[in-house]
Amino acid sequence: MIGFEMPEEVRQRLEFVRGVALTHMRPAGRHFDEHEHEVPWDFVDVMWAEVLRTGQSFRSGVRRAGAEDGLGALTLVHVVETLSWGDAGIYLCGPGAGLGGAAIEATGTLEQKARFLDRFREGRPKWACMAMTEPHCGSDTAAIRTTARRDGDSWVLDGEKIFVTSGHKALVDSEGLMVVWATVDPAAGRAGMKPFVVEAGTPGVRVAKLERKMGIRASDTAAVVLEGCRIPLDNLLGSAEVADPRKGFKGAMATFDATRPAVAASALGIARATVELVKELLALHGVEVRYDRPRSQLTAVERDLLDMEAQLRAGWLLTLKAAWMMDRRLPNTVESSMCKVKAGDVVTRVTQKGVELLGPAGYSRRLPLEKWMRDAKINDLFEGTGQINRLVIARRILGYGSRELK
Amino acid sequence: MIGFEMPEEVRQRLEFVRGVALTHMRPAGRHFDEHEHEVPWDFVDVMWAEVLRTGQSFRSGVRRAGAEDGLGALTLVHVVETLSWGDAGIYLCGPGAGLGGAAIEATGTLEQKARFLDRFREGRPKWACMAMTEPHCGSDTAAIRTTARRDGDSWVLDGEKIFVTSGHKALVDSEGLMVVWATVDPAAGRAGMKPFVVEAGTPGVRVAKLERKMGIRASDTAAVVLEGCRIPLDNLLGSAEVADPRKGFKGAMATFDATRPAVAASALGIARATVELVKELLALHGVEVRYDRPRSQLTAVERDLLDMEAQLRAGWLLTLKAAWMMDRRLPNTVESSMCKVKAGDVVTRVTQKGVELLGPAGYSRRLPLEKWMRDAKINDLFEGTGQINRLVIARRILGYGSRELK
Amino acid sequence: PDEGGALPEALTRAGWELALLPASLPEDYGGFGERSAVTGALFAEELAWGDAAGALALMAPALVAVPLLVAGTEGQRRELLPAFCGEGYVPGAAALLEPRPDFDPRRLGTRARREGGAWVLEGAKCNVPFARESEWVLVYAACEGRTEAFLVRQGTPGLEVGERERNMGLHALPLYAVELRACRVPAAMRLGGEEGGDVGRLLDASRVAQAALAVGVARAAYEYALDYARTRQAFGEAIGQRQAIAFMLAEMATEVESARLLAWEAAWTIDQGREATREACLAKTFADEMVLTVTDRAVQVLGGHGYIREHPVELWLRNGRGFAVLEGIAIV
Amino acid sequence: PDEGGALPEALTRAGWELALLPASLPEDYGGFGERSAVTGALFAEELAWGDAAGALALMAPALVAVPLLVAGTEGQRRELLPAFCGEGYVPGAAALLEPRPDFDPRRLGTRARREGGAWVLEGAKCNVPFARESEWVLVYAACEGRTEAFLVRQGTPGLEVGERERNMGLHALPLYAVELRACRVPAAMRLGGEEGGDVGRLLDASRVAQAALAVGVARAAYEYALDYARTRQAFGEAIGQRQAIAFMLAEMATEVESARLLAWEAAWTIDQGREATREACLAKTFADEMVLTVTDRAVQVLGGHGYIREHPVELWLRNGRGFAVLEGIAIV
Repeated sequence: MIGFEMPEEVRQRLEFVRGVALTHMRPAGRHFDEHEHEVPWDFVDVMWAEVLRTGQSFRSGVRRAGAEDGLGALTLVHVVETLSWGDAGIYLCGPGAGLGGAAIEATGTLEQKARFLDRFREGRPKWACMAMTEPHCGSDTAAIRTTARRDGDSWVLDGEKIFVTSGHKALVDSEGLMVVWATVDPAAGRAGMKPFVVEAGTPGVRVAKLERKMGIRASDTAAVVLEGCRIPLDNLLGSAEVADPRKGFKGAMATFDATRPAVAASALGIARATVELVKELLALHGVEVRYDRPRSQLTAVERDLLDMEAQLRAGWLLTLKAAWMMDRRLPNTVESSMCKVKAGDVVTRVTQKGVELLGPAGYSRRLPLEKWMRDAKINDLFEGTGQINRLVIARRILGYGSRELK
Repeated sequence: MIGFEMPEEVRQRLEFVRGVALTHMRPAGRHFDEHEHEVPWDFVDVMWAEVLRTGQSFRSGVRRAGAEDGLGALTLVHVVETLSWGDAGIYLCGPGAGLGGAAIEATGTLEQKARFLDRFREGRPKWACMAMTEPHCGSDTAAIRTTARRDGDSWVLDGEKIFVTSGHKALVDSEGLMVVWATVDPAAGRAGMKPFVVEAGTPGVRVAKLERKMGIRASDTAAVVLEGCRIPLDNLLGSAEVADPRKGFKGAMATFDATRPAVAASALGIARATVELVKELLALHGVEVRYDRPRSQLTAVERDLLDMEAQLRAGWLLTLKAAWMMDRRLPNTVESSMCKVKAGDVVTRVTQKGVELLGPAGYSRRLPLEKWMRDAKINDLFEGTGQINRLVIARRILGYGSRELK
Repeated sequence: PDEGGALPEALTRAGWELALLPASLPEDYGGFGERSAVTGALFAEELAWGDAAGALALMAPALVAVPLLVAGTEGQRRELLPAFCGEGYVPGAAALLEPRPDFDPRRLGTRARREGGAWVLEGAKCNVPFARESEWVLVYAACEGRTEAFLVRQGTPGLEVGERERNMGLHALPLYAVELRACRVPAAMRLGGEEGGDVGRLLDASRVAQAALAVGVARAAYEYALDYARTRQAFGEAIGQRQAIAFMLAEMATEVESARLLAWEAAWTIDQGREATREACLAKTFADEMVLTVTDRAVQVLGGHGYIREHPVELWLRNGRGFAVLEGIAIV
Repeated sequence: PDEGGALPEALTRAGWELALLPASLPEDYGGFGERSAVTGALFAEELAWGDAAGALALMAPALVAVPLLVAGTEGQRRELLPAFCGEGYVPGAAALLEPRPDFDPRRLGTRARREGGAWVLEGAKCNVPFARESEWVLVYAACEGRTEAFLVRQGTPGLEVGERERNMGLHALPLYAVELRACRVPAAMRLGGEEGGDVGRLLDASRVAQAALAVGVARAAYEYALDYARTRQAFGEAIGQRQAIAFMLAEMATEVESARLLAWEAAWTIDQGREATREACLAKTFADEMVLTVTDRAVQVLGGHGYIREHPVELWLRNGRGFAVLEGIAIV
């Protein structure tokens, strides 16, 4: 049956989240934009307290047991949307297992899940990050050069990773961990790619640089260098064998399928914040969208607003559908990439238009609109650019592999 | 020096053309839309009389000697634009050497030019068409299968061609000719492709079908079958040797470089007709574009009109530039493809929007707007789809050949 | 049916046997179900996926029946609805659209004024489906400052059905120009009687219907282009193996899916009994643009072949362009 | 200069040595040429290709000088123009924009009323380049039903230069909020004197200048992305070898070229002494959209790297977005 009502459980969860967004994010957004890489501890502590109280990450939530099962992904996208509505940069600083945790959930053994994830339910705030991209390869994840060499009871990792979101928080600011993708057999291509866990404090790993970015400046984007970084053998998630040629990579892809709707939700939170603020401010100048009038009778600004709203809603419904499918364990690769593509486009368009519609005030740093435009753009770039996600969709609908459609 | 004034010679030429458009095209457009493939003899006779009077085709004009030299291409695009403003379907019925003639001009010897093109300056109206595409290959012109087999003093052609514009007029309605691209060596790929001239009345050539099209219904688009079609040896344009691996194909490409601005001009003639009529009709309802007001103060319809005008003008200036370069013998492959891409996009967008802006009247066959929308779409499809022309531009700006960028 | 300009009777008969309308009318009025805009949207998409003109024909009975159900008086419903629940297909006609570029359903040029026991209608309508074939024509007119609808019986003096419209697309659907010249309608024949009807809800439901139809047309075009891209060879491989074509298809798929979800949400909002003006507006705004883009891209995928009437994509583009222009020709 | 928020002095000095402005002023006023909007557009594009903030700084003297030349009285020209033809860089300031989303240069909120031998200005302006550094600020105001301009000397009571604007882009350009509080200007200091000036022509020339600047920014972004696409490897080849990237670049090239030609035509129309409002409007409409699209696509070509401030493309996107928002900050 087709229905669009928000489940009561989700609604309750959102009340807390909306409070956080209003109290701890909106007022702080500009400060952390202007003080790049400063950690928003106020927000972190509030979120961490909630993690400790509920015993679960506010973000991972993909495969949860218990009462709320069946709503995990739906809850997740709502939570992420609302936090990003508060502030997308601060949201990305949220403590917990995050993307690294999702990789552990997707590919680790039960023992590994316990060993690595238990810390995210106790003590001080912690982060887990994921290190995939390298300087010479962007979307081409199969081309990574970081190596994992077996040496007795250890793996020894060497290489350089970039674009590690929250890398500094995971490795320096907390007793967190990093999931690193490295190859155990450079000749094996994707089949040789494996995920390894490097815990904070491990010798041989260091944060080499924090990137200075267009937006989401509260979030740290780290370059991480691994030099003879020695980790226990069973820090390899899953199996070391290069048997199934696509399993290691499939693990990575499963992680992306799971997180793309959340990335879409984050984008759409920014877009909603923009639409709401633009409408509120233009209403002061007498501009109101007349939904009952035909298109030919609208002003140009009304039509812009209408298009923004329609696009925003389209992106959000696609996201809900992808989440709904995930909660039902339905394969949702196409839907995940669709909502990511659409959300990236929508938030880019909506925030860029929002700046224009407010005129000089939109362009000024006195209002958050210009910041949201800068924050927004990341969503068309990370966790698969718009182009990569179009490729994912196209391959699925056409029935092609990466050989038929490059 | 940068200048945008229309040269006086062009202005004079256009006076006649504008008269033809108003008298012989606009009033007849709907009739020939509803009587598909009927030949618009009235228009044909007027244009032919002008050809006889001036001793030159109104369309070929690409490499002319004498007084008007240096304005050939510029005149051409203006003439084509104005005729298409009159009616794009009827324009395509214009008698003369046309596309086939351009191929002969570009690749033939002096003797061949005289032998094949003199007929276009005397007697009854005649057409020359060009046969390139085959049923199994669209833009992939290198894959053609029509063969030319040498047999004593003759070439024998076998194969099937489609999308032959004015094929029926060239081969059946007049003593015209067809330039056929065929391969003398199927193993040689593009190097084996050569242009041959088949004159009307040659045994072994027949028009198998006339396509029923979305628009430009006055124009005949023929499927032509060649069965043991025997032509004299020296009906091969240029040389028979498969020496330079790209020369034959280069001939074809030179033809396209020369004709793409004319195709762009045709598209933009339709677009201008649309913009003018839409503005005229909306003015009756009090809609006028206020060019002096800022974008935020316009109505939605004004902004649509403004965008249509800006896009139209952009396309036209690109077309003028490509023609201007051609007249100065400057390489203009990029500019030719740019104006073709832009004009195809513009006319599609402008005519589709024009139908919408007029509401039910725009959609009705009582006004020409819906016809212009149907006529327009061909411009994004023939003589290289928008996609193919983007490929041409991309290869040039990136410095890639067809191997690096497929 | 596009070329001939007529609907095969077998189509309407077969379509009627699906019992679209009776399934959405309560038993009291001869049906065996209840109205669901969501179900209506699903049907509309599927039918339009087949053919838009055929879909509009099969949905035409609802043009009279749904307004009666939603906004009619109990008497009007009991009198008129059972006729739509019989064995055979009974078309309905709604006269909303007017021949003006600045047409606005909430500011109609057609006017109704009260004269004694009757309403007198004056004005010009266009693109009225089945205006000649339908027993009842529901005429929308400006009345006492708002839009109201009037049930006008075929043959009423002053209801002048003009010539059949000749449009760019939808040739098979009978659409007519209609003039109302001092057309007198008994007072009781105003939809909703003395209190009038909530026409705003009908306009919303009409927008949703058209959005769903647009999704169907666009999906047909997308699927045809997808199939073509997989089979058509060029440069030694299927054209779908080139990013330019493949990305176009990925975007088409995304846009169709987006529009479908927007239409569903708007329909669902209607079924909840809530105000759905905003949702219907967003759905139609998105779908109007989407169906044009997607059908245009489908032609583009086929290249020159897309321009030939042997393939259906050019027809879908012509039909697709109609959605932004025509209003009130369907309802769920 | 974006990060530091200041212009290197060497830039203005080097730029000044190009003699942009003196070359466009006649000898009578201390220059050695004549005004050419086409030349101005060419310069603007080239300078903005280097850096938009720097270009605007170098063009700032024209904000006062060109209006004087075009619409000033002979006396105003002789008195004020020679100062712009000296050895060193002398900035100019124009106060047109106002802090409202519905800003309209032909319906200004700032007003001028006559009081005896003076004009009294009241209103709020924003994004005024060099309002603090310039000897003269040309203030645009509604006056007797149309827009007029007033030459206000630095230090005039009531000319209150506020804090420096903090915008998304163009950080290096000094832009200020300006308030006019009962600011009295001698009657002779209205541009064009008693008859007033033809401010419409100035607004056109301003639109053309901004269009040309936008072309320069977009071209820089396009060229950077082109170069990146040729050198950056992924999946075993340069990313430019994929159609998705290659087609984006082809479209960027086409759009930049289109906007350039539109800007040139508008500039040429001005130089012909013809009414250029329509041409200027089309050029700016196109360029505003184009520069946003092209700079955004450039970021996209660079992928995640485009988001990092080590590469200039994100700056160009931020600067590019300013063109549709800011008005009157340049003139040719």
